[in-house]
Amino acid sequence: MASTNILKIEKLAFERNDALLFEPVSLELNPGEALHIEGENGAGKTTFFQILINLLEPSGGSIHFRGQKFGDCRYEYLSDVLFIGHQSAVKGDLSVEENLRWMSPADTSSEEITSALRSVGLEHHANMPCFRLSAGQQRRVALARLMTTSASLWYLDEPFAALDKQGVEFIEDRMQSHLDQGGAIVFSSHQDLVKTTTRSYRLNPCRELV
Amino acid sequence: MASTNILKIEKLAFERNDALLFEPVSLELNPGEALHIEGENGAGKTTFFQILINLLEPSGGSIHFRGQKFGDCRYEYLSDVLFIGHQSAVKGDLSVEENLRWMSPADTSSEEITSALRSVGLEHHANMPCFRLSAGQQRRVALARLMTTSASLWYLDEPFAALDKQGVEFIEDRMQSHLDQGGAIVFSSHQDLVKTTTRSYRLNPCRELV
Amino acid sequence: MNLNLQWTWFHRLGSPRWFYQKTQRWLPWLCLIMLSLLVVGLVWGLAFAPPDAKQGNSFRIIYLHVPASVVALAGYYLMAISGAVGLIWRIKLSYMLMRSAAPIGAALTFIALVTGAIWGKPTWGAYWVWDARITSMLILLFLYLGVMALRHAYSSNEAADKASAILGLVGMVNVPIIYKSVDWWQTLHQPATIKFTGAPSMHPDMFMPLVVMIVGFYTFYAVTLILFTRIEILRREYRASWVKQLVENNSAEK
Amino acid sequence: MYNYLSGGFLAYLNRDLLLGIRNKSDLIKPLIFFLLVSALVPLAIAPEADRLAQLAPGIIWIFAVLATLLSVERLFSDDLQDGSLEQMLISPNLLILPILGKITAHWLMIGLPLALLSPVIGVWLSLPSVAFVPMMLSLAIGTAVLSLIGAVGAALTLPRQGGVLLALLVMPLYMPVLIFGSATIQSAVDGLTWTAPLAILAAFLAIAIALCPLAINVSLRLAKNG
Amino acid sequence: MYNYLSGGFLAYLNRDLLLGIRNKSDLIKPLIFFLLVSALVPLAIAPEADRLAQLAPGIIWIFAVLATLLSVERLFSDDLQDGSLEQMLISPNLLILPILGKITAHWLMIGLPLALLSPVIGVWLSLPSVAFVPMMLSLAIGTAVLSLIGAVGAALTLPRQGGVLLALLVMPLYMPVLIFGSATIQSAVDGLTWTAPLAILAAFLAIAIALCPLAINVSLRLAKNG
Ligand code: HEM
Ligand SMILES: Nc1ncnc2c1ncn2[C@@H]1O[C@H](COP(=O)(O)OP(=O)(O)OP(=O)(O)O)[C@@H](O)[C@H]1O
Ligand SMILES: Nc1ncnc2c1ncn2[C@@H]1O[C@H](COP(=O)(O)OP(=O)(O)OP(=O)(O)O)[C@@H](O)[C@H]1O
Ligand SMILES: [Mg+2]
Ligand SMILES: [Mg+2]
Repeated sequence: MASTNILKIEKLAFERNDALLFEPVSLELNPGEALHIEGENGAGKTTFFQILINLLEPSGGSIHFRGQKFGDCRYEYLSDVLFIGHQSAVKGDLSVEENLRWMSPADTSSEEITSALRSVGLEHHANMPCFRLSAGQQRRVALARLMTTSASLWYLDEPFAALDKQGVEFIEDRMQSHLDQGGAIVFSSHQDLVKTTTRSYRLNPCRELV
Repeated sequence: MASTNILKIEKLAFERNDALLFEPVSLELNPGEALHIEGENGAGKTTFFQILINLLEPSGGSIHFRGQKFGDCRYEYLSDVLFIGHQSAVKGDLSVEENLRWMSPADTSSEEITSALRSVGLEHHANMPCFRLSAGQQRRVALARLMTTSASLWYLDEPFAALDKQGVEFIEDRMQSHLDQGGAIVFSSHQDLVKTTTRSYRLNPCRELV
Repeated sequence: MNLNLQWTWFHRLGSPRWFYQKTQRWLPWLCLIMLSLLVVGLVWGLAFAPPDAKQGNSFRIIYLHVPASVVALAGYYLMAISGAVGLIWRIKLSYMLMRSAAPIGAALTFIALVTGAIWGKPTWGAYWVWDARITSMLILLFLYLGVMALRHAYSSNEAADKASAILGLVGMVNVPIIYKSVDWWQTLHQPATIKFTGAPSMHPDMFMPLVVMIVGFYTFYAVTLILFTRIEILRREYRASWVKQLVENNSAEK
Repeated sequence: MYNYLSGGFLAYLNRDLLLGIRNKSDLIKPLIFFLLVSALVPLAIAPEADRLAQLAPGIIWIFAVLATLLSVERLFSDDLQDGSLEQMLISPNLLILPILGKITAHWLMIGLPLALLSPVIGVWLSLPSVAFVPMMLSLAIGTAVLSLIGAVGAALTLPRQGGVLLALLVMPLYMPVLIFGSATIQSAVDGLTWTAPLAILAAFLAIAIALCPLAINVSLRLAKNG
Repeated sequence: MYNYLSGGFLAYLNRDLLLGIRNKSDLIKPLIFFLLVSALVPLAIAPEADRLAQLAPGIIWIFAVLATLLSVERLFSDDLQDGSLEQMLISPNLLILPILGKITAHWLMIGLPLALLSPVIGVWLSLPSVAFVPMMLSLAIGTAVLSLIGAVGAALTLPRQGGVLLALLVMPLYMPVLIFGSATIQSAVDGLTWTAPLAILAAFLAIAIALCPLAINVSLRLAKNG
């Protein structure tokens, strides 16, 4: 039986320094859904993302992607995932355009790159090395990946940090259109969203001994 | 005649690549006032702060501190200024406590350090090296300086980035109490403040040739 | 909890406990064997073996030097292999063995170097010469120190174990290469001015105590390794019920 | 779906070369050191030609070892800091290809220029010119081995980017390369067959290419847990 | 109002030492590094005692130069990246004191350990023991000069400032230090008076302490405009 959900997480637990970092997480994510991971500073949101993208081993629980176990579909899963973290993988020494090209699928055409840069408002900075950019502009370079990606599952760790209001609005629009096309998003943010309707999940601290 | 304002900026201009970055800035800042510098990404807020703290030379205009010209009171001015920028000068290899001690005035007692850490919610992490902390916790280390400083003029470049709501609220409270004591603040933020009443100043882009 | 977790649970806790309890019984016997071998070997070697024709009594340091060198070398392989076992089969106990083996090996290598240097002064007139075997022993010391130092780069035990195991493995591929190349280097550059007295050419009266000492050092190695590993087990498994039980029993006895 | 980020060897080779060329100062520094320090040798040691010539093979190789060691340190640490290592690790493809791409870029920027430049130093140190070809060959092959081994060390020491820890881990493993590398030059100077030590270097290279990326693969995944 | 961040010499000395020496095992790291590197020499160059002894003064000094040069490079660049350089630059006090504090910390972690350790290397390289005291003294003084000059180079080459050329101009300043440093040891080996070259080193130190911090001050301020 094919399940309809993209992601199904069951009792996912992570242990650090002999204690569970957050209360075990169980949730499902369906196509067209955006999940807002909430939690105070240090609650474990970034850690949670790193477990999702298989950089950290969970201490217990399971993750299913489109009905398959995590370990059995590593290739399919990872090729369908886009992750943008706190550190946005933007290289200061490369130009804006080089950075975006490098982070986009190989078959992205120059026009697509240019139009992605235009939509994040960096068309005049295409050839500027990124270290010259302002904090928000650097973040925009990373977020321009949202225009060129073909992945259907997005993990965005605080995408709105450093963005101005108009930037936030634009990213929200882009997220909404991704959802409308049947994609799914898990994101964390300390700000509430204005436009996109999202379901939220709170990571609760859990100092229980294992 | 002694002027009452702390900071008086007149026609401050900054030129980059043969164009003015923002429309020349003229403003005054009085004790008890908080000035919110607004502007979209790349408007020049960070650049503006770097001019204020004398890291960049303005191309024109003047800055007066307590009625004296900028250049004539460098020592008094800089010893009365606290600046926290995008990069928060937190050393990942030092522990939370070491970082704060290092960034606080020399006569700060251990109790003050501890209580500053408690107030930003890091009392249990005092001995953890900062690179282990979450993004928001690292920011909190830098902001703990607000508890130990004795400067009366604060420059805060996006102090709320990466903070959770409770953190933002706490920093706002601290800013308010500083204002109540006659201090003054210049800060930039893409979020609107909830508690503190502020005056805002918008940096407008200016592509006019010099 | 699913089956998978129970299996790791078994691996995690089952075998260290088994090791801890088994070695509890072996230890006294091993200690006894070790002590008698070392005492016999030392007394025989230092007091009864005839003095060397050329070197007089200074040669007697051989009874420390050679066993330490031999065991230090063998210890590296033990360390690397137990690291590999841990990496492949995810057996915690073998990581613990690896971790305990590193400082013991480093100490023995250090003893070999120091005794060699001391011996070198009367025989060659210098504390240090760049002989092939000496050089490779020095490299071995650095390899051990590397494995020990790498631990401190990681905060989590698991990551540190895996990293050390990888380093040990890379080193294990390299140790034979290092030995061969250093040998080769020495013959290329320099005529063999210094010759170790080959073991077979030794008089049996000198040789037998040496054999006793070597076996004695091996048992010494086993004993210290077991002791270090037991401490390591307690340190890491302090959450396991059997360790808690043990601690309670011990404090009850007092 | 093929993702450029995850796309193997060439992508990473290109990017790292581009980065190296952009940040010119970082790229040339090891080379400048190399030249500068070899200029220092005659100053520090008696400058008689025959004495220098005796030392030349060893000195050139010591510099090659140091230059590689010092530059390999940042192979992964910059990527760790700015988040690109994360992106590399979540690539669906084999991790070995990007790793080899990065190492190749490193070699192209450090080892190869060193090999090409070495005749200059050879002349400075009065090395007989018969030894130039073996010197360049041994450096070209040997530095590739050094880059590979160094990358293992760099990956293992990622959580604590300690230059000295890296040196401690890697230097013992460098010694065979050093011995056979300088032996290649020395044999050529002495008129012996230098192909034998060179062949051994090539064998090292084969082993290193086969094993090092595997070790690096596992170690990089550990860095996040460090 | 006295601000710790702005508070001169001792504050920065302490912090940089703390950063360098997180725990005690970090203290022995520079020592291990030198041991490792000097172990390379006999491997690469003929291991006969008398030949090594001839080279020893020069080799030890080349290592001193290399070690200082390579470690001084990061003296300011880490601070630039994490924003602490900004904080240092906006200190109301004289910038020279923090700069001297940082350089002193660097010397305490590199130069001094090298000087203290050098007898071991001396034994390895069969240096006659009469030369040990002059060697240690010359290294202690000389490495301080090297740290100071190196810091100027480091400030000039701060990332993206493109000061490689300027740094190249600074490097030749190492040569006199190297020459007089190895001359001190060599004189002692040859039984000549070694106090004369040592005195010249001390004079260099005096000049460097006076001038280098000023040059660094200016170049650090330039870095921000880069
Ligand atoms: C620091 C200096 C020295 C080091 C690092 C060193 C190292 C070693 C090592 C590693 C072995 C074991 C070889 C094996 O497993 O077969 C060994 C054996 C031996 N060493 Fe040394 N050695 C040093 C100095 C000396 C000196 C000065 C002498 C006396 C002249 C000496 C005499 C021997 C003898 C007789 C053996 C046993 C020979 C054999 O089993 O083949 N060593 N040494
Ligand atoms: N390597 C580590 N070792 C030990 N503790 C760590 C490590 N990395 C993170 N932590 C701790 O784990 C907790 C969770 O960190 P995480 O980065 O996941 O938080 P977060 O929810 O993303 O916070 P933020 O909102 O500030 O981004 C923090 O308390 C942090 O101190
Ligand atoms: N060194 C530089 N050389 C050239 N241009 C630069 C340099 N530094 C910054 N800029 C440009 O100056 C502009 C202003 O940058 P600044 O960092 O002051 O913006 P900001 O208002 O702080 O933006 P943000 O909200 O993103 O932090 C940007 O367009 C940036 O690209
Ligand atoms: Mg986070
Ligand atoms: Mg800004």
